[in-house]
This record gives sequence, structure tokens and C-alpha cells, in this order.
Amino acid sequence: MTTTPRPDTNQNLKTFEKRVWLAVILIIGIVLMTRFFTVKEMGRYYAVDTGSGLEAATAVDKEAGVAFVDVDRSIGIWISALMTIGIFSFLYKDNPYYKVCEALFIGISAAYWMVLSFWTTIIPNLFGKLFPTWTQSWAIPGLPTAHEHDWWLYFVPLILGIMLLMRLFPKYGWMARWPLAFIIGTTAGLRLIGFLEADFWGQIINTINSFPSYASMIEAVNEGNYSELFKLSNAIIVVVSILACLVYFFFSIEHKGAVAKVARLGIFVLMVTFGAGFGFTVMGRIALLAIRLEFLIYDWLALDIVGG
Amino acid sequence: MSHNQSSHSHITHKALDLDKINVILATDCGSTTTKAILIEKIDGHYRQTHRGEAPTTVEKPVADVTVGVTNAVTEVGELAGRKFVDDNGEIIRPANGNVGCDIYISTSSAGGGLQMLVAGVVKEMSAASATRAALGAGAIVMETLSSNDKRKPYEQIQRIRELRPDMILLAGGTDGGTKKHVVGLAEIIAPAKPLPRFGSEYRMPVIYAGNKEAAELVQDVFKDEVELKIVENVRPVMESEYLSPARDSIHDLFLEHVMAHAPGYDKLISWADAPIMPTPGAVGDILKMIADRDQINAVGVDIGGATTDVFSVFDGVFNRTVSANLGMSYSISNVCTEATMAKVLRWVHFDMDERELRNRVKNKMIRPTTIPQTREALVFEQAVSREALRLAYQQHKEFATTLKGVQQQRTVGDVFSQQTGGNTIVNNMTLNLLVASGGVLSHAPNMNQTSMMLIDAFEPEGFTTLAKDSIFMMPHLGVLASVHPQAALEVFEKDCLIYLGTCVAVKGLTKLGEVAMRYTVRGKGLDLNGSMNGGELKLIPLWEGETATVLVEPTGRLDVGAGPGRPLEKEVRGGTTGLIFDARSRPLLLPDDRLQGQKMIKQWVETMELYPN
Amino acid sequence: MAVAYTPGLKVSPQTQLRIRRSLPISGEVKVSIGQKVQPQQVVAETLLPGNVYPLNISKMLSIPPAEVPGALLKKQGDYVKVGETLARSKGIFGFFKNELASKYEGQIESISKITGQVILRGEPLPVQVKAFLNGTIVEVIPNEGVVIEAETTFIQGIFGVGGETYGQIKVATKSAEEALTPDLLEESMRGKIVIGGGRMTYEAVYKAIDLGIAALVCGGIDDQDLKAILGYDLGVAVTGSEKIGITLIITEGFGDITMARRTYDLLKSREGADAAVNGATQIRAGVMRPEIVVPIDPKHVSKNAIEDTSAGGGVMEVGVSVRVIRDPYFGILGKVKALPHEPVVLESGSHARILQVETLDGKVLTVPRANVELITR
Amino acid sequence: MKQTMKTLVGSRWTWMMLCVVMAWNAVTVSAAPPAPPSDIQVKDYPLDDGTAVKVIFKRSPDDTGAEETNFTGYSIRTSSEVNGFFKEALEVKKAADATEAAEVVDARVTGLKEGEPVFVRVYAVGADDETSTPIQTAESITPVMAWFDFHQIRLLILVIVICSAVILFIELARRGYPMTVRKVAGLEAIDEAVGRATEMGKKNLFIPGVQDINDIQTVAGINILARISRTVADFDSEIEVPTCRSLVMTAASETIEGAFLAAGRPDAFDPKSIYYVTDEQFGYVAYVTGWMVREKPAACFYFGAFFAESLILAETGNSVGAIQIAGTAQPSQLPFFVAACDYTLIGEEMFAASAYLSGAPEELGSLKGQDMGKVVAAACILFGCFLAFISPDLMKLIFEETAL
Repeated sequence: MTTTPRPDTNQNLKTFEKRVWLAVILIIGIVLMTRFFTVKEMGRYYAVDTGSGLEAATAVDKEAGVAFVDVDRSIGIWISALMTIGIFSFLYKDNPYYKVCEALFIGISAAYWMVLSFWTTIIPNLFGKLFPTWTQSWAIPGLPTAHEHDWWLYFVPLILGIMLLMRLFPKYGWMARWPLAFIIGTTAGLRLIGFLEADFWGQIINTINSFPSYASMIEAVNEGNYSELFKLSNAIIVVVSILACLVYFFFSIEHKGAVAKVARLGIFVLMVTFGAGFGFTVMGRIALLAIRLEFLIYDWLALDIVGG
Repeated sequence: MSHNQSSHSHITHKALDLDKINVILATDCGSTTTKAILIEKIDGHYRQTHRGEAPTTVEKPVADVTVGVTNAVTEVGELAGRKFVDDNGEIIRPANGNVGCDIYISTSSAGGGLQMLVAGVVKEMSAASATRAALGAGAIVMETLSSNDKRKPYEQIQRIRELRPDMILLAGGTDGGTKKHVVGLAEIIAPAKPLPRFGSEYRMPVIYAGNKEAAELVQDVFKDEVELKIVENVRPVMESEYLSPARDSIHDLFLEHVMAHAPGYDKLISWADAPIMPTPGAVGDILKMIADRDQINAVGVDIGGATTDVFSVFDGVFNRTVSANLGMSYSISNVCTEATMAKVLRWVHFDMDERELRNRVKNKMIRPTTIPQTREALVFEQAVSREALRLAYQQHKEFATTLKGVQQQRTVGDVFSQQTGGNTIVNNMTLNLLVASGGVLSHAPNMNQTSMMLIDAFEPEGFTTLAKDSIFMMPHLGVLASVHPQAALEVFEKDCLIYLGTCVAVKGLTKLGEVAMRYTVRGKGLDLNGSMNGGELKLIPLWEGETATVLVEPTGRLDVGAGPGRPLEKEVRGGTTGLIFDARSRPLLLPDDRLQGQKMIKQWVETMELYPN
Repeated sequence: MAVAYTPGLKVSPQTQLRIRRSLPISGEVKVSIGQKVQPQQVVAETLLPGNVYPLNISKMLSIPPAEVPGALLKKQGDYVKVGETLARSKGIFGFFKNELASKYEGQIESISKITGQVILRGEPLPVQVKAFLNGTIVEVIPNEGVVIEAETTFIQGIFGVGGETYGQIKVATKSAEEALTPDLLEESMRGKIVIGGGRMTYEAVYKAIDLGIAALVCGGIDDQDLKAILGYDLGVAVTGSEKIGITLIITEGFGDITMARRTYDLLKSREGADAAVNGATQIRAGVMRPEIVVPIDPKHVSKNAIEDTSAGGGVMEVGVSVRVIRDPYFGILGKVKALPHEPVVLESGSHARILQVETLDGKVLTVPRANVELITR
Repeated sequence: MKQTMKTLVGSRWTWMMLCVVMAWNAVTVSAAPPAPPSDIQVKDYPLDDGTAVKVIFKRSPDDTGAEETNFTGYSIRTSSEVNGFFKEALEVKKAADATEAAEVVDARVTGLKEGEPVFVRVYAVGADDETSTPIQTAESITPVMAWFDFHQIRLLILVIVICSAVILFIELARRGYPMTVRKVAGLEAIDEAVGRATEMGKKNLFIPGVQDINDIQTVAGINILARISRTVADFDSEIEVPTCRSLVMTAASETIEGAFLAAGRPDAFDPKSIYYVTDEQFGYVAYVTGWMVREKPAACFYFGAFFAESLILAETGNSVGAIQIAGTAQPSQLPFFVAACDYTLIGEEMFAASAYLSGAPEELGSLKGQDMGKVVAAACILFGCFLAFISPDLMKLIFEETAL
């Protein structure tokens, strides 16, 4: 089967498409502008100075003369609105608008994280512990100047950190492997115990604990309370499900015969779990989308729909 | 997947009036014998009437293929009472009374057939597509080079130099895809300067069927050192193959370059009314044609001395494989090695001395022309053939797959049934027709032996019609089909296939001594019903030309094609063997214990009357 | 047809042989047209870069890459043999030490502290093409090879293993029937081409390898023995590259089988002469048989020697000598007694044309025509 | 919008008021308090992690073991100051019968801070939650961390059992004991995906998740990356790895370099193709999706910890026509990968991947050993449930209580 040769990208169609988009953007721009100048709430942040800071207000407050338009925050609203739309524009296709938003997002966030980790980790946790007096003198005025107990241990991360930076010099790049190995190794070790304790043992204990005892059941039934029976059947279902899932994750046994059947049951259990997770997450996403739309509709465009 | 309906009409020599064709002469120049058949129009129907054969004459001292052709044709002529060859040694056309024929066609696999070197980027992807194109065209693929075959460039160069292919097929990259890999392959092939097999008087024919955007670059690499032909990409996109342009150009180049340099072929080409095709290519064409016409799935096998060819058409997709080292003479020792002697001997129902057998096998290998004289030797040889066929079919299954590298569409429900691309498309349950050819199968003293070899090696499931190519006529009919499809189909139907019968087998593991299926057979003079226990075989006489209606009810989870445990009724065809009910397990399991196995085989041998006294 | 051709092996006391000797990849041709060459003389030569074997010592021993140089027992530039201990980890408190034996042979090209990888480079592989024949260069193919011509005694075997080798011919058995057993081999045969009669036994081959015998030529061999010698079951009859330290050639077939008298006698007649043998066999289209080439001193070349190929191939007629080449009478020699025209049903049930053979001890056997081979006696 | 917010805030206030009112009611309707317990002793709990103390006291005279009584139990409360705010740390139920009533109460109060002194009070609690006057220690007690925490002994046993199983099977595997591994389609498809990229002349994209290297999933992802890049090197294709964490970038870079070296193509390694983008989750996602749409990779691999970005990435990949293979242990993200990717490794399958891919006996042995861990878990569950059914006390003794 030959692929139908894609028609040589029709130049006319492209220019036409461009024009249509230009027109659409222009119309949207005009509508926005008109709305901006006619609707007082749109794209403006009203604030009232309470003396101890600014508080949100409304256009009505402004009319009343108590509030004013906070230009900084208004610009903020515009930026976030335009950025939001920019990111949404990806839904249509990749375009320069999206690229600008993407680049801004990445650049700002990368810088932000860099600064954040510098001031929240390196300064207080490393320099603050190793050289408290010095750090106090220029960075964190409130820092106690005395060394902590066992403070010298912090030289280890300092050295490891420097070794990690050695990657910048190709010749000594190999040094970076050591801290990396340290991190990965420690992680693995810590996680093993953490995993055994929380997941492995936790799962076992929780399963066992949910299992009703014979005595309590008899007692409940004698009292005419049959819920314990349901509890038992539920517990049995849980136990069987867990065991079936465990079998599915057996790697060293080929799934044949009885093992295959049990594993198949495990698959069903996992499917049910996934289904529930899927639904749950989708709901969460829709909620997130709603928040973004709410921002655009109410805070930016100040549209009065759905009883906002 | 692939377009195998090849059209060779672009080099048709002469315009033919199909209605006026009454006498057709066809030859197949094999590596050892040249076989000629005569097809005549009798009462408005085409029938194969006579045949003859003579040793092929491509090697010294004669070194002119037409001598063998003339000899074979003369033999046919003598038998038919016609004169085909004039005093100049040429074939007389058109037919006039008792003289001449209307068309003459031929296939060729002399001198080892068409040997090709194939190269592609990823072994399992474009290289596999290229291999499929080459095999489909009837070539023997000597070597497949790919960017990921783990060989260093110098090793690849060395390998190319060792080989002396007739032709090279270079593919790789989707259209608009990779260029560097394809050019890289060209850069390996070009300096290796492969020498064509038939002398160095002509330039090596190279077909380029890769990324069309890299074609010019490839041409720059090869410059004028090879005969480069650029055709459409065999893998224009990852999702589909487009094999026919490459296949057709293989046929063209085979004729124009390779054949033209083989001794005597220039003359043969001028004689023939249709392009000369590589034998296996012709066999594939006819099988594909039949499968397409009847909407069936078919498998054909040709077991030779050195190689075994398997052809299959499943849901319209044609595949061919050549198992280069599985055969009954040159390769017999390799079959025993690959399958292991123990696996071969499990088909033998009496004790044999393994040491003695090993020597016999090796002697057959070094003296490939001998034939079994004793029954013991025959039984052993047929045991080997079962293993050879089984291995060849296995290789075929591994090769005849869906395409690799295709994006899969999934839903949440698929999570636990994920399968990688490249699954086999061969499905024994949907197989309708199994055709056998090749010495050990077609010349078995008893047709029941042929049937059993097929059933044991291929393990057909459900309802499968078994047949054999009577006198290895499929190549001739394949070429004929390109000129006169109606004649080809008529002869195929009436004279080519000898029906052995139908095998009805249950799929799944059956238990010894437990009922596996119940059957009712109704037909002319037949009204039977009964049940079969696991591990049993039953032979019901149903002769050639007869049909019967068979209702099978499998028990438990066993399946005969309608689903587990569901009954199925079908009309079946009889043959020289008859109707075979097979309640042995699928996959066929034989006991590991030698004695127990012998007992079981012996029982089957008796039921099937394989080796009557 | 009253004529049957059988695949013939050439056994010729004198024949003009032309062979092409070429390199696998392009290289240098070291001789010129007209030059006389000796069998062992290199006529063309090229170098292949040695193979590279990266060994990740760090992974293999589970030690950090930086410790690799410490764990290595060899230095850069050292030569390592297969099986030699290449590195040893320090272990924990002297326990759990791991050793690593090299799987490859080669020179340590580099040791990386960063990746823990040691690169072994095998020797550059010199590819030399020897003349094989004592003859004259008649053609030079630039950068590829030469064509050599010589007058030789030329014998084809039916099957062989091992590559080209050279040596003096030495006949070990007293007759063409006698099997080659270890007791027939002695120290003085080192480097020679030893001729046996019947089957070569496993023990004899082993002793021959020990003694450094260049090649063994016998009538037959047991497949079981061949398997034991090679260490694997030979599948496809494409041989020549085996590295077993000896070249083996059988002239007749597998099993207990006598060497054709003609072959035996011819070899015996050339005893003491320098010969070249090649075990390379390829049984398929473009068949290659093992060969024994004994150059004839130009002085002794008889000008009117007839090209003799009748040993193999020929006309099957009553009275000619044949050998049965298929069980149940495999290896039996005799004369054709009758050639019935009509096909006969064999025990196996097949129809085939047969012939009757009168064996040396007077019995008459019926065998399919396909199952005999002509021998000249 | 603003109004809804206000309503919400308003309603929260209402609730709080309601609670306060109810609490007040509860206090006012109390009856006479029970008699307090006596003879309090507080000790550091031995052999623990330093977060618990042992509190021993004599029962209140009201605690008779009778069923119908106004007495419900004791409340043990802790504070860091003698007269500070005492917070409830443990409730002790009243005695079930007379025999138990005769015994002292020996309780373990947990949740304390290691090395920080505490004061302990015990109240007797009556039917309507009214409390007695407390008994209190005069001196504070400081819980101390012991060298060995006996509460974790089960964990120790588990670790020993599982680790020895792993070691045992590794040894067995080294000695040639045959190990089988079940097929995982997603891993077998790696070659296919890289092959597709090679044929199409496009790049391979690898995303190691959005978590740092200290997440075990990221480590597993990097492990698989080693194999993928080996294939990439073999096929002479290209791989692009944008990362969300700087350390992951370092690790990925080292891994790929090693893989290229192992494949004998160190020259083809391009360090520029592995780079850091940003820590910000969605900034990263925006970059990656943008890159995908522009470069149209033919194979995308997602192995690691993923959150909301799973579907965004996988859908974008799907729309550009890539073969996608994903693997994560985030249960909430798995369905999205499954729906949008060609192959998905589910949780544990990803961790088993490196063993599966290498096929090395050591790794297969460790896989088998881990399976033994699963057998242990299954056995524990079955045994535990059986015990819980027969005798909950015995179950508690074996599975929950300290062995001391």
C-alpha cells in the first residue's frame, strides 16, 4: 500500500489559513478592547488600602471612591490570562504564541527553582550550619551564630556537592559519579526499609486487621447482626484480590495453567483499581480545568454567567 | 500488507490471442533436471497431457541450458506424438497439426537459482521487508545486511566479498526517513565491489528500494560501478509494505542481467513467450492466485535436497521462506543436528542403532543422490523429513509476521494483553489447504505416508484439505498464469493437485483414554458416527472425487474451528488417503520415554496403514 | 537410458591444475607473473584490524570503576590469554573475593577508571594467502590474488575437515583395508601427511594431533568419532575453518570403509613427496571437495600424460566395478551383473530402476541404480 | 466567584460555632468524676527508637471489671512542661473482668520526641467523658533511643528472609540453576520502538519522570534507559533526554555514555542531548510537549514517577505518531499511560525490567528472590487472616505487639 502522497503543501491554503487566523485574532482583540473599555470590572484589580496593606475591592467601591485600580495586579491578571490562553492554544497546534509562553514558563521557573533552592537549601542548611557567623553576617540575620552539635558532618555534603560540580570540567567529570552513586545507593537503602515497613508490612497488617474473628462473628450473628458476615466476605474478597495481584507480579514463573488463572484474576482486580483511579483522576483534572476557566471568565473577562 | 499480485506483463514478448491457444509447452530448468510438460486444450478444457524430463545442462561440459530443454521437450514430443523442435534446434510455433506449440514458457532455478544479497536498515523492519520482496520474487537470500546486525563495517565488507550474489537489493528508511543509514549501507557495499556470480563481464545489478529521498545520495555512492535501478520504497511508511515494484524489478533484472549471462539462457529467453521466472517465484504466484480465487488460506511446501521452501497465503498475504539448510540430501545431516537425533527417532516405531544411523545420515549427505532401499531406511528418512518440515514451518511462522515498528492503538482494556508487533500471521486453525511437493513427499511409495508426514510436521488444526503436487507442475502453472490465467487454473484444478484427503484435528490438549470428540460422517454410501479418545487417529475411506458431510463435536475446551467445545459441520473432500480424524493433542506431544513413544507411533502406523507388508 | 553418470571424484596421477588464490579483502600481491612459487610461499597478504573486546570489569566484578586499575592483575600493554585471571576484587574483609578470567585473548589497549572498562584488542589479523601449489604464477589480479598453474598428482576426497596444510606423504597402513589405529602412528610422522587405509579411529586422530601430524587421509571415519573430535555435531557440510590442529580427509565415506585401491596405490606411489592438502568441503551447488595435491617435479612431467578423469563418472554397464553407497550394503564392492530395464518395487515400497551387483565373494545383490557409484579398478 | 468564596467562608464559620456550642453542651451535662488511679511510675521504654515511655499505675478503685459501670477507662496525657498543656497520648480501656482489675496497668505511650523530656499525667475517665483529678510524675522523663529497636524485629526478620532469598537465588543462578522470566511485552518492544525511530530518521525521547533521583522509580527508569541507549547505539539512532531534575540529568548522562561505550560506539555519544529543563513540573511538560510536536520523535519512553503530566505527554506522543512505552508505579497514572501508550509496564514490572533486560543470571536470581518475598507476603497474609479468624489475640501478639 503506498501512502497517498501528501499533496504538495498547498501554499494558497496556507496563506488563506494565516489570513483567517489573523482575522480571528483581530476580532478577538477588538472584542477584548471594547469590553475592557466598556465593562469596568474586566481585567482590572480593584484594591482598597486598609493601612496595613491592600485588600480586594470591587468596581462599586471605586465608584464610591474608597478603592482604586491596582495597576500592578491588573497587569498580573492580564499576563496570566494571556499565558493561560497561550498554553491552551497548543490544543489547536504548536504555534509561536505557545512557544513564547513555553519559553517564559521554563525560563522563569528554572530561575525560580534555582534561587529557591539556593536560599532555602544551600544557604541555611549548608553554609548556615558550617559557617554560621559568616552566614549570619550577610544572609540570614536571625541565624544563631553558634555551631550545632556534630556540625562538621556538613562537610560531607559540601564535598560531595563540589564533586558533583566537577562535571563542569570534562577532565574531572568522573568525580561526579561518586556523589551520584552515594545518592542512589542511599536512596535504595532507605527506600528498601521504608518500602518494607510502609508498603510491604503495612499491607500485610492492614489486610489481617480487617479480617473479623470467628468469635466476634458468632457473637454478632447471635445478636441478629449480620453485618459481620458481610465484613467477612469483604475481607475474603480483599485477601483473594491481594493474593491474585501478587501472583500476577510473579516474574520468575511463566503464567501457565493454574498460575495463569490466578494471575488473570489479579488482572481483573488491577483493572478495577485502574478504572477507579482513572475516573477519580479525570474528575480531578476537570476540577483543575474549571478553576482555570473560572479565572478567565470571572477574574479576567468579568463575565456574569452561571450566577457568578 | 504486501502487494504480491505481481504483474510481469511489462516485458511480455508477444501479444497473444488467448482464445487461439491450444497447445502449451512449459519447462522448468531445475538445478539437476529440466522438466517439460505439455498442456492441450481438449474439448474446450485445458489439460496437462504429457511430461518428460532430462538432465539440466548449465554446467560443463555442455554449458547450454537449451540442450537440456530440447532433450526434455523431445521426450514430451515423443510421448505426445508431436514434433516440437525443428531442424535448427528451435521450438516450432505456432502449433500446426501435429507440429509445434502455441506458446512456450519456462522457469529456472538452475545453477542454484537466483541468489541475492539483501540490505536494509533495521533487521526486523526494512531489511525484513526487503527480504520478503526478494523471497517473494523467488530468490535465495544468501545474506541480509542491516545496520543493527552487530557486525563491524569491515566484517560486513568481508562477508559481501565472500558472497557472489546475482543481485543486490538495498532498502531502508521510510520515505522521508533516515538517509545516513541507507547511504552507510551503500558505502559498505560499494567498496566491497561484490562480483557477480556469472563472470565479471557485467556490472552487479543493484536494486534500490529504500527512502526515496536518499536515492540520489545512494546513486552518488555507487557511481557507475553497479547497474543501479531505483524503484519505489518497499517500506514507504512503517505501517505498510509495498513489495511489488521491487519484486518486479528483481524479475526484470533476473532476466536482463543474470539470466542473460548464464550459459544458453539468451537463447532460452528468445524462445520463451513470457519472461522466464525463478521457479519458486512462479510457485508462489500460482498458490497466491488459487488462494485469492477461492478465498482460502493455503500453505505449500517444497522439500528439496538442500533447501525447503514454504509458501503461505493467509488472509490474502503471501509469504515465502527458504530454509536453506533443511533438506533431505545435502542438508539431511543438518536436519538431524538441528532437530537432534532424539527428536528424529521419536517418529520411528522400532529400535535403531544411533551410531549406525549417524554414519548413514552423513553418507547420504556426501552422496545425496541415493534412495532408501529398505523399509527401515524409508521409515528413517520419513522421520527426518517430518523434522525438516517441522523446522521449516517453524521458521516460516517466525518470518510470516505482522509488521514490526507499527504504532499500536490501545485502550485501558488492553493493558494485560499487550503484544509486540511482528506476530505470526500463520494460523493452523484457519488453514484450508496444505499442498506438498518435493521428492520425499511426492515420491513416497504410499500416499498415506505423505499425509502423515504433513500432519505430523505441520500439525493442522480443524478442517484441512491435504494435497500434493502430482508432478511438480506448480512452477509451470505459475508462469502460465501470467500469460493465460484461465488455462493455468484449469490445469491446476484438474491435473496438478492430487488430493490426499482431509484432516480433521482438535486443537488443545487431549487426554489419553478420554473422549476428545464425537463425529458423524454422511456421504455417498457413508453413514458413520463414533467418538475418538485422546491420542487416537482414525482413517475413514473417502476416495478421490468423493465428498462427505462431517459434523464434529469436540469435548471440553477442545476446538475444531467453531470455538472451544462448539460443534462444527463441514463438507470435506476425499482423496487417495481419505478422511483422517486426529484426536492427538495440538501441539502434538510425544512421550519422552522411547518405549512408550514407539508403542504410540506403532499404533498410529497401524491405524494409518503406513507401511503395509 | 543405459548410461548413468555418477558424481565422480577426481583421482589423477597427473593433471595440469590451475587454481585461483585470492584475498578476502583487498591487499598486496607479493608475486609476479611467471614466477615460480613454493606451496608455503605467501603470494598475497593483507592485515585486518584486530578485534576489539570491551570488558566492563567494574560491572563484572561489581566494583566501582575507580577501583578497576587496582583490581587488575595486568597493566596496560600486557598480553592476556583466554582463561587467564585478569582481575580480582578486594572483597569485604578478605571475603567474597571475585575473580575474573578473560574470555578473550589480546593486548590491554586501555584501562578506564571512569567506566571501569578495559579494552582488549586482539592481534591484527594478518591474512596471508599461500601458494598452496608448487607452480607458476600465470595471472595476477591486482590487490586480490593470483592464478597458479602446476602439473600435479591430484586426488579429491569425499569429505574433510580442517584447512590447508603441507607435508610429506607417509603411508601408515599396510593395505587399503587396514584401519588407522593409534599404534600405527609414531613420532617420526610429525608434520607429515599420513595415509591410512580403512577407518580412522577416534584414538588415532587424537594421537595424531598429539604427535603434530599435519593431516590424516583415510577411507572413512565414524560420525560419532567426528563429533567427538570436533566437539559438535556437524550439520551443514561446509568445512575448512575448523581449528582442531589437524586436517582430516576421508576418501570414501562415513563408517568402516576401505579406501579405493586406486587412490591408495596412487598415494603410496607418491610416498615421500611433498604434498599440499586442504580439508575444505562444501557439498552443495558449487561443490568443493577436499583435495590432496602432489606437485610433480617438472623434470618428471611426462609430456603426453593423458588427462585422466575416468576415475569418477563414467558409463554404467555390465562388468564395470561399482561400490554400493547406501545401506544395507554400504561400502560393498562388486561388479555389475545385470541392468534390468524395468523398475522394480523395493522393500521400501518405492519403484526404482535397479541393477544387480556380484560382490567379490560371489553373492548377488539387488540395489537401486542410484545407490551405486562407479569405481575404476 | 467572589461571592461563592464568601459563602463558603461563611459556612465554615457556622460549623465552627456549632462545634463549640456542642462541646459546651457536652461539658455542662457531666456527672460526678470517677476516682483517680494511683502509684504512677514512668520509665523510658527499653530497646526502642526513643519515642515511647512506659507508664505503670494502679487502677482506679472504680475500675472493678464490672460490665455496667460509669467508668470507661484512662486517659494518659503528656506535656513538655510541668504545668503546661497536656495532650492526650493514649487511651486505656477499663478492665474487662475482676482478675484484670486487680492488675496494674502497664501502658506504652508512643509518639514522643526522642531526647525531649516529658511529664505524664493519668486521668480516670467516666461515662460522660468527665475526668478524675490526674496523677502525675514529679520528674520529667526523657525517652532515649536504644541501639536496637525491638519493635522493628519483624522488619529485621523480613529483611533477612528476603535478602537471603535473593542472595540464595543469585548464587543458584550463578551455578547454572535455570531461571525463567515471564515475558513483558513492553520491554520486548524496545527494539521495535528504537527501530522505528531509526528507519524514520527521527529521534528517541526518554523521559525519566518528574521526580528526583531519590525516588526509586527514577532509578528504575535510569536502569531501563541504560538498555534503551544501548539499543540506540547499536542501531546508530539518536536519543534525547530532557530532565526535570539536575541530578537526574547527571545520572542519565553517565548512563547513556556508559551504554554507548559498551556498544562500542563512544564516538556517537552526544552529551548535549541530555539536558536539564526546569524543576517546575508543568514548565517541564510544556517544554517536552512543544519539543515533541516540533521534532516528532518516533519512539517515546516514559519510565519513572509521573503525575498529572502522564496523559499530556502520552497523548502528545500518540498524536505525533510515536511508538510509546511507559512504565510507572504511580497507580493513578497507569490508566492514562495504558490508554495512550503502545506498551505499559505496571508498577513492579518496571522494577523487574533491568533484570529482565540483562538476562544475567545474577539479576534473574534476584528476581526470583524477590518473588520469594511475595510468597512470604502471601503466606503472612494467609496465616495472619487465619489467626485473626481463630484467635485475634494470638494474631495481635504475633503481628503487632512488641515481642518483649
